[in-house]
Amino acid sequence: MLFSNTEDYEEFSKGIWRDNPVFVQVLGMCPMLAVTNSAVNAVAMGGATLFVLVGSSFLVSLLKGWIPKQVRISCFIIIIATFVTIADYTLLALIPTVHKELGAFIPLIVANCMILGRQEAFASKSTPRLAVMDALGMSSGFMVALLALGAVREIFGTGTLFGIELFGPAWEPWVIMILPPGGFLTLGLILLVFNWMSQRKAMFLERVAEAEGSSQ
Amino acid sequence: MDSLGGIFIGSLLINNFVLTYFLGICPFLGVSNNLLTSFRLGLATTFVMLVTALCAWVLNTYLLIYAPYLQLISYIVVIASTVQFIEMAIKKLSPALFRALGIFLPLITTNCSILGLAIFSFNRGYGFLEGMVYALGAGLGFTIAMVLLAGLREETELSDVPALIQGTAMNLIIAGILSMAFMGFAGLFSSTV
Amino acid sequence: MNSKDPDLLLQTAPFLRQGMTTPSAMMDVIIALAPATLAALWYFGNSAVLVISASIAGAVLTEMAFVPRQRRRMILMDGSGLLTGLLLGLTLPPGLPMWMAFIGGAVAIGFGKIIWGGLGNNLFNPALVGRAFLLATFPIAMTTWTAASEGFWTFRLTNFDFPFTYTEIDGLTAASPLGLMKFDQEATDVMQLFFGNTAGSLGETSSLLLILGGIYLYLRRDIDWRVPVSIVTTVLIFSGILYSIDPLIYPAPLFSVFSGGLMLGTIYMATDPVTSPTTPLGTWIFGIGIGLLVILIRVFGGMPEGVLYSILLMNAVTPLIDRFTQPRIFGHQRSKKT
Amino acid sequence: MSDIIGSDRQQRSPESGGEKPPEQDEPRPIKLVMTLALGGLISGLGIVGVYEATLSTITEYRAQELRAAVFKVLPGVTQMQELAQESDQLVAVVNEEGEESRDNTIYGGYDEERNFVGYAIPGEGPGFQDTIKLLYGYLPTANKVVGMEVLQSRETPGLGDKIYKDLVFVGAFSDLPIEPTIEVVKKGRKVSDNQVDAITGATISSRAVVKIINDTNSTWLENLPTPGNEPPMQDNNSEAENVIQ
Amino acid sequence: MNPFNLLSKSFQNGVHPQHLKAQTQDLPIQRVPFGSLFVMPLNQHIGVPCKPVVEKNQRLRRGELIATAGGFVSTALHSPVTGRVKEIGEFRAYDGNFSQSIQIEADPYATQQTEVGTPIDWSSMTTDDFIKAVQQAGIVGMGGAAFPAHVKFSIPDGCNIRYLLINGAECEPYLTNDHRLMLEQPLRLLRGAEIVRQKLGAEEVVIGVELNKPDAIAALNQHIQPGDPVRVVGLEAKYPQGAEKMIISTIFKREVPAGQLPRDVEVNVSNVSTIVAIADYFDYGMPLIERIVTVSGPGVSYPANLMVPLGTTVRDVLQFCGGLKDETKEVIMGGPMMGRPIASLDAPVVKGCSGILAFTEDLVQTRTEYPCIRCGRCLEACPYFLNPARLARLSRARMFEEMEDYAIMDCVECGCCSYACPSSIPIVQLIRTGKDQLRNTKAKQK
Repeated sequence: MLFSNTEDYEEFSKGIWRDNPVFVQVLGMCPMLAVTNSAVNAVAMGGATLFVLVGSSFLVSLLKGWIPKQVRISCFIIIIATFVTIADYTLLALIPTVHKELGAFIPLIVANCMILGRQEAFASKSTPRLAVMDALGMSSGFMVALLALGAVREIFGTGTLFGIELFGPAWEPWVIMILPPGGFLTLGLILLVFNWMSQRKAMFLERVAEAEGSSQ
Repeated sequence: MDSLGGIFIGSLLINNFVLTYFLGICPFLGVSNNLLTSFRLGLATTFVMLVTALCAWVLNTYLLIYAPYLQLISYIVVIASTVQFIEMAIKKLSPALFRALGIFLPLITTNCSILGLAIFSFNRGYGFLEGMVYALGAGLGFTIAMVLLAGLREETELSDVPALIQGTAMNLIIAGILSMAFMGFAGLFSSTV
Repeated sequence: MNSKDPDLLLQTAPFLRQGMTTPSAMMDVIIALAPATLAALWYFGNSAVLVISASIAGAVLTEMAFVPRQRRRMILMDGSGLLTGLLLGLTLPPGLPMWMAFIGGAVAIGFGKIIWGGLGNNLFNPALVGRAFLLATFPIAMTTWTAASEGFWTFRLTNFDFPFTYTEIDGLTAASPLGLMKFDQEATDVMQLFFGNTAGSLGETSSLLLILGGIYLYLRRDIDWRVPVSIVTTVLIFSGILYSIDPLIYPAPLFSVFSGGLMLGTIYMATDPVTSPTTPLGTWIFGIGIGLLVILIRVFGGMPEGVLYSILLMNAVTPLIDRFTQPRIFGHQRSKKT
Repeated sequence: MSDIIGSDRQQRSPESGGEKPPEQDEPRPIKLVMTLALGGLISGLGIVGVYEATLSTITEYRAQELRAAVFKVLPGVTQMQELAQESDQLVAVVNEEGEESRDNTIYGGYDEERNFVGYAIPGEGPGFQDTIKLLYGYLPTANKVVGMEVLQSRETPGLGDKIYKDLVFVGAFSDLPIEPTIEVVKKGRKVSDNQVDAITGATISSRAVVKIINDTNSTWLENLPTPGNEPPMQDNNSEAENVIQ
Repeated sequence: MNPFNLLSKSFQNGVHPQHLKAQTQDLPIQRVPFGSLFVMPLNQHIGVPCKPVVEKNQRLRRGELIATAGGFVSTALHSPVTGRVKEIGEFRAYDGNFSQSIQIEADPYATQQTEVGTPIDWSSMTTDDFIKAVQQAGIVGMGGAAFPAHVKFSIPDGCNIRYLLINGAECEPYLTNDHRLMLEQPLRLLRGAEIVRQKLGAEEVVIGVELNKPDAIAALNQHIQPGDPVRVVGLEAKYPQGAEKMIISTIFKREVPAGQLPRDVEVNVSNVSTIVAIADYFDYGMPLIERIVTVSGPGVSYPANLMVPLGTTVRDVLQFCGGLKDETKEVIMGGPMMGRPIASLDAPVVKGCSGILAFTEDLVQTRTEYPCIRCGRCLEACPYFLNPARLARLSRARMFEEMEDYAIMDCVECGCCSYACPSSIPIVQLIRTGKDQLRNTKAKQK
């Protein structure tokens, strides 16, 4: 079993919905928007981010006693940059076509404020086990967001999903979806839907609480 | 190779860093609620971009041809220390300017448009002058996008934007419309009329 | 004398009001557009009806769907949704599939108006947001022009496309005057542009009728004369300068003014009070900015037409213009800038 | 994001920016510098390790990609080598492993008998949205362009990207005399051999491609040796291991 | 002089409401019969309320002092009738609020003849004495604001008055009281002007009259002798031409700097009725106990220009005019642009009441309010070049601090913006809210 106790599960699951890095914390928007013109790219970017985040979180939480406070940000950045470089070369060697699509946005993972934010806010203050759980949760949440955006953009923008044609050859692609404005607009709409769902959930919980209160 | 004017217009308008490359989105969404702040942050970013372009050129010429694998790490270290140095220098030289800009400088470190600039500039094989022009265009383009969004956002504060969409969702959609408008610049001065 | 006092109300001053109201202004614009709309029917036949109705339907239905029930009646009555749909319809090419026009109308109202909080709060012209969206989404369909004067009952099969069908456009395509100018340096006769027997979007072919509508709006005090005057003057001067440099490459000033969507955009979209500056000085800056951008994009840019983007860009600048052109307040030395 | 930065700053500023300039007076500056240096060293080692491990794959992939492109634009070619202009002469260049191609190079294509066939010339220039990079094959004997491949572009999907997706347009470059220059004409108005039909709706992109080829021709053609005097195929250059059709 | 000044006798911006003066402009001033009960609020003027000097049941002569000034920015009050103090206490004033008032019961057997007193020798008075005399006469600015006149006349050292500007613009629609006054008593006006001119040491008297009153201009010009330091200037009929700073801007092409007074540009502005009241006081010893009121509006059966003793209830005045029509929905005091609605017909006519207007439904119905479409008409209307649309939006968003940046305090609530607004937005009310809020926060800070 992956989660041996509830604490692990808690740290993991919070990143997916409640503290979702994209929908709730609005972090890591640059790769979020830049590489999501297809679902494959989104998955690749999500995977690379997961690798970097988990790796650096683990290392940071291991070394947290050794890093002087004054230079911790620099240390974090060096650690992250190392992992990013590793991810960059690995992707280039293993799946060059995807690397070509993602281009300069792999190195830019360094500047993804979500990663630095997790080191500062969580990994540098907790045990390696929890840090990895948190990193896994956050990057899964990031992946979910990337995939949602990438899938919507790819389906409308090219009529395919993971390269599989969905609507037949006569589908008129919505070109804007794979252009920059489409990224902004789609993410805006997804956030809108997310807000709406959160609101509905809150209202539902309220009503449940109310019903419980009145029944007693 | 593009002309200098083409590079400038390209990075300023056609391939605006924020609106078509999605670089610097975090400050673009986070700090753009005030016009003056956005303007200052934009100018500070432009300045850091110019300095970074200079440093990146030095690195490209003297270090990276021998050790290309150090590209990312050297860039990021250079950017972080540049920002730190600039912060200290401003603090010493002009306390007033420091008060005005101080809080933005650390923000710039995590602004991916700076790193993006260095990497893009390298990928395009720009030399010194081209790199500087590219940085200037990118920085001013970032400033333009910031200031436009800030102006629009300040205006929306007075409107009855539906509660569901307020905040990031709204800003993203405004950015999307801005980005659509900037599509009008595509091909500017590059067409063979 | 009455035996008893009337129940007195306590409304506050002022008690007199100028005659015009917002819905009447919207109606005026629709009336002013009527001749151009009829001309679209005349030149493009049933396609005009189909495309314009689809875009109006998209706009009005979206408005209905997202507005709270209690405000629905009032919002429908103000006519702004209808106007947005009509304006958008007039900027579309006649052969556009109806479903695209419908989506355009929906986007125009959705992204152009509702998310901003409804009429008066939007910062971009809704019709133009819709058109920009369509242009970026369906670039081919949106730039495929068919010739005018095909007769009312000439059906354009592409009108009846649905998302999953695709009709090859048969031999009807024709280049718009601006496209001819940009890519082949073939100027179209100005008189032809003026009366409108050219290929192009539904409502932008006849400058004459658009100007007539504009004069009507001016007389009704519905539009600010500064906007069209400053745009047209800037376009004339700027393209005049270019033309005098090299008349073979650059379009003639009158051609620039009467071709494409300039008249439609200038008179009916740039003057949209909601999205243009409120201060007189700001209005001049706004108009000059649009004029410069139009020529910049048309002549030096990648697209034959730039009116749409020029107005959208200046819409984006409008809050800044407004802010920095606040009039000097009476009795103050300078404008009290914040 | 801002709250992270804010908290970071709050904690950092009292100690007054201790992280970068080591010469500044700090409580224990030596330790800080040591930590950073150690961190840098470890990360450097990690990076170099990965770099070394992946280098050969990456280089090979790049070379293969280049070869594929060259063979595509020069039909009938099975071997290639890099050529560069050095002191008014075109000479073959040998690259070390991992070294990038230099700017000023073109590629010579040779058939199986190591006879010279034609040049593959890279060119770049502004397109509709961004710089277009392409490679085209040129036969000096026939003075023709015989193939064109777009290597990199960000043209509008659905319109501008037809410069590499539209087979008719790409095919127009498979047998194209370049005398005096290549011209773009409206679709269906082609009257002479050196003209190319523009893509409907993407006139600017079509023109950009042709302009890049014309411009590149004007810089290269006069510097090329007379036909027959091309540099011979070097032995130690990488040969085509597998012919790509 | 700039030739263009002759052509455009007006300030910038402003609005052109219908004049609506035809109903009353040709009706001579009539005297209202005395009613039985008079209410004299102690705060008929801006400033400190005055202090009563009479007791309950005390018998009063018409014109007798009943309250003295409560401070410098305050003025005296005189009994409008011969009668008896019925009550001193809180009475509901016209706006519905309670205010300290003296209620006077008229003596039904008195003739109520004004006893012409001895002329006061003003020429030998010092300026200070003159100012005190004006204060004792209870004279306030009668254009509507009711600002004590003597305060305006007291010029601090270093200030110098070159022009006495007499405001006969009467830009509010419906109102014709000043018009009739100038037409019927031009000599009284010129007499008062001469007194004030001399006492203030002004070089010239300028009488500004809107061009829609040509007969008044002619009547005045007829009595001005060549060589008199008086001239009459015709002004474009435009609202708010009669606002102090606007009429100065129109005639002298000078802007009174924000936060300063007309005297800072060497001008004193007084309403025609004020000037006539001063003439009456110094020539006949008659304090301010009555004023001319225009009764008009679609709800009034017989519109009229009336000479009304102060304190007369609106009910009595309206009764004289044939009562209200059934359709009447609202009665306001003052002009239609800046007047205040009255809550009850028992409200008395006060010193600042230039008109009583009865409105029927079509004028007072709540209009459907549409969203602001930023058409900019309010900007074109605002004579102070403010941005009313922005102020209204800020007020709606409750961003009162920001309203100060847009110079909200310069707004005089003339109502041009609301008049011009096609979306029927109550801009003036929103601005008032903002001002109140700002004043409250300031008061709290202190």
